[in-house]
Amino acid sequence: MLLELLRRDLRLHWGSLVVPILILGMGLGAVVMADEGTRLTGLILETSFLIPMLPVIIHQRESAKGTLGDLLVLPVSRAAVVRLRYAEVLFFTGGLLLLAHAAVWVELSVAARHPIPMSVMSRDQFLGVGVLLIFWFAYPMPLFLGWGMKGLVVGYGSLITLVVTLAMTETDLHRFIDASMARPVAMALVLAGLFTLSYLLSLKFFSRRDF
Amino acid sequence: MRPLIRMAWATSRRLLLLMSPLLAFYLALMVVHQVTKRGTDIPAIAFTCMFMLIIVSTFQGLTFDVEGFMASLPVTRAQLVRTKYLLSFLGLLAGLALTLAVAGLAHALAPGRAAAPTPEELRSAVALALVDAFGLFAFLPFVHAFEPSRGILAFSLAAILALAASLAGWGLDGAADLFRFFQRVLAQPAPALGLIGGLLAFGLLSLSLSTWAYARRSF
Amino acid sequence: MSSPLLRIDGLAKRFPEFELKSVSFGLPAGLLMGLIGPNGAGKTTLLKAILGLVKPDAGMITFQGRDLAREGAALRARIAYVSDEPKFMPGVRLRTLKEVHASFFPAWDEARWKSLMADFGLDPQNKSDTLSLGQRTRFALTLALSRDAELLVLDEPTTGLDPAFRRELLARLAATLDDRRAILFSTHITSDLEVRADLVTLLRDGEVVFSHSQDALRDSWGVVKGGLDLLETDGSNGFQGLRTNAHGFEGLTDDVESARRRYEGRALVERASLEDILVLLGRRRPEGKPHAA
Amino acid sequence: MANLLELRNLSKSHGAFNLRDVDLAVPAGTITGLIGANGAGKSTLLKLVLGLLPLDGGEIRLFGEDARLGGARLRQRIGFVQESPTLFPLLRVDELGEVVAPFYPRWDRATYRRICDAFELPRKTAFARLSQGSRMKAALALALSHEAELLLLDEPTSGLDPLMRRDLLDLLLEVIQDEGRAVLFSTHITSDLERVADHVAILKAGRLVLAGAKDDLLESWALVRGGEELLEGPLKDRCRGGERTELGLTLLCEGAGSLASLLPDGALQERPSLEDLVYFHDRGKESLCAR
Repeated sequence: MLLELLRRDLRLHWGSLVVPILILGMGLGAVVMADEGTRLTGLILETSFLIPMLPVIIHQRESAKGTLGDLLVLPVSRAAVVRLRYAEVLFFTGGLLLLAHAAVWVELSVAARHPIPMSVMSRDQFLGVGVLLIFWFAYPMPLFLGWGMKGLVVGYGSLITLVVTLAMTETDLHRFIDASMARPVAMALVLAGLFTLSYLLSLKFFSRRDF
Repeated sequence: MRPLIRMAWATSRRLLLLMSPLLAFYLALMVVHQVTKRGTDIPAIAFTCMFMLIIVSTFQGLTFDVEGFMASLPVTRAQLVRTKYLLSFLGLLAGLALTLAVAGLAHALAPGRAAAPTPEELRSAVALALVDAFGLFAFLPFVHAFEPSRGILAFSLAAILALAASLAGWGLDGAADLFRFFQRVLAQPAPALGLIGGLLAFGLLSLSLSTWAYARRSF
Repeated sequence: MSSPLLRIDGLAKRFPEFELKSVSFGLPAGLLMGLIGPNGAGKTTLLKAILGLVKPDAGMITFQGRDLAREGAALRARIAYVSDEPKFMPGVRLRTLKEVHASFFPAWDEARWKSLMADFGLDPQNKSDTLSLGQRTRFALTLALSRDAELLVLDEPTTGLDPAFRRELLARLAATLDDRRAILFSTHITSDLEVRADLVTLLRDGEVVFSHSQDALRDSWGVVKGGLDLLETDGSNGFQGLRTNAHGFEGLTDDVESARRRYEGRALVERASLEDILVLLGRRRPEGKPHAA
Repeated sequence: MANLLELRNLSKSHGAFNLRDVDLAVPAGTITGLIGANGAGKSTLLKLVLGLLPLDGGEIRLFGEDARLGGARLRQRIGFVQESPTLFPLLRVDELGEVVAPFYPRWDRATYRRICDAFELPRKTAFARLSQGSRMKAALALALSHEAELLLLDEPTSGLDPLMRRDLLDLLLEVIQDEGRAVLFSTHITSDLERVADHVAILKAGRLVLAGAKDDLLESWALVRGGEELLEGPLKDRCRGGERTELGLTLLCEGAGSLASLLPDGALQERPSLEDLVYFHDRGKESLCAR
């Protein structure tokens, strides 16, 4: 069932994925302008913000165009739709991180006029992507699936106020980040746990909603 | 035209509200970027933030197909196109102002860490705005000739082709160098005026092209 | 008569704007039931509850004896639904929309779909956003009729369709009925139902006013038309609904025989059409006084 | 009585929907009904008058002026409702009035509020959350609140229940009490037209097949029911369409007044309803009437 739903999304929504990828392209241009050292990090930063939002964009487009009813009238359960969104975020993030890597590698090779060894993502960057995935997808998604656009605005809105307050008060996160980086396995488990919790909440909220 | 501006504001007010979390996030990120980095160059995110503002001000028609209703109002097609150009231009100016304000804010918040905006930095911000203007004037005719979603597809194809062409070393190589080229030109007053004049001419050409195409559109 | 194919017991749902209060009726296999009622009476909510789009506060819906709340996904493989405003993803070809839809239904009948598309004058290559309301409804019907669904739930399918096509559609729908299938058909154009509906359910203000066979309706409901003076002398308590204008009054009664005897020679008493019943019953249950527009 | 709208051999090809030299006049103080099959070109015709579609051929005279020249200014005197209106989904019903008001010099806020209340519209609800019927009512309220002289309504009664339809039709009758105004509306519900329309125009595949005062039209056509013998007699060349069912033949014939003499015995003649006229005209013409 998941496969048919995934194929349905790709066939109906490939058009709406072009705009975010266009913005990613623009971001890519911006990162290329940044100086040498921060290229890969900059790109991961950019990718990890935009890509987890793709399932949100698809779901939002489905409800904005009023076709969510068509999806829910098919012989699929509400749980199947939630599974689809969570599977999509992993599919998109994994897929596009690889794409981002390839893009940077091509850019560097073209700039250096000779092929250079591919720089593989370090463990910290992997966990960084995991944290961003949790904050930028797993946290707002249950609110979005449960309350639609209002939930989305609350979800991302609260996230942004958190970031701005952290920046304003110049709280030093490095101590916390270094501590968690020291125990990567525990960190990965915590992230996986949060991701699953988010899935269960989405299931509960989405199942009782009226369309 | 005034009723059209009021209508645009009344309808996009709620859309701006919906987009505001995303914009606020990018602004916050710019501040963080400014405060934590010693670097002097304008953070790359500003580029995206300006682009986002332009999308909001022009794309009212994309999310909800209101173009048919707008065309049925007692206004000419030319007025509708002029309003969109004005809104996009305002979006551009707002983006530029926001970028400079954030640079100033970062400096005010942490004077030790973020330097005050130097003239060189101001010139980069203006250069960035001009790159946006160039992209905007190239983009708007597409959105007027075709209906919005198809227009974006056409533009993204054209943009990717242009980027590929420039990457392959024909003339300018890449948007990045367009930015550096504008930065260099803005350094001296005479070429700067020439550049701005050229861009204005390109804008007028884009406006008349859009008006011509929009008059032929069926709703 | 075996247990009905679709049974609704005490269905209740409260919304801020209006409420569906304990709706119950049954739809046996082999029959077409018309669902009528004023705007905002809850027809769409009721149909959406059958499809699991709306979660009822109370009550139970069973299809072929199985509880829809628990086995909704499996049962939806055998229920086809056309909404009152069929919407499709814009900029997509009809052929692609069909393929995406058909992949969820093993019993999909491709030949039947092609012939329906031809009969309904639709070109699979067309893009979805070039369709008018009438054409979108027709396309939604081709999807619903091309898999062997045992229950058709149609929410105002004839709104955007022209009279000729409506006649053909109803004839085609009636032809699909057999001892395993039934059709639930909500509409505002009551003339469509007069010819084809076996059963009629009237929903008003979230409650079922009646759910009878069309013949039973024909024998009991009537309209009394007379001068305003008659209204003064006889009063209007005998009427279920009343509408007055400059020339006189139209009173609705659910006991046409006694009305004929009572107004013999003083007023015109006729059979009530479904439209008369709807218009004269008015929108909300009158608190005591019949609702006079 | 001046014509508020005149179409002179209008033609347009717009994808699947096209119109071929349509002539139509809408006199002031009247209601004209436009009926026809899906895709017959009804919406295309209304959109052409409004300037939403560029014209291929022919001429449109609005209030005596050429529509192509004064388009925007003339639209101030027109009220238009689309088939399924989208307007601004995020705006509330009362906000819609505020946003549209500056475009129309004769906009009247009290009228807008009165019509919204008469239609029982929740003023604080966003347009997107209204049902299809209520969305149509909101669009109608907008079109009726700036004293438009010409109302162009594309299937305004679709999605409305019989009670609300009758209220709307009464409202349209009220509009044309003022001699200077007129209504042109397309619909699929012919019983509505029989109730209010003075003139009727029937479109089929882009051509204006029948047009004229409704009562004259219904009087001049006749439905003749009988057996196969109907086709042998002189009736054949007066027939414009018909249908063969298991019950026998039904033919739509012109010149109802002088038909009685041509009827074979046992045949029945009756006055057609509008729906019959639309349904039978040109139906099975080749096989039955063999003109």
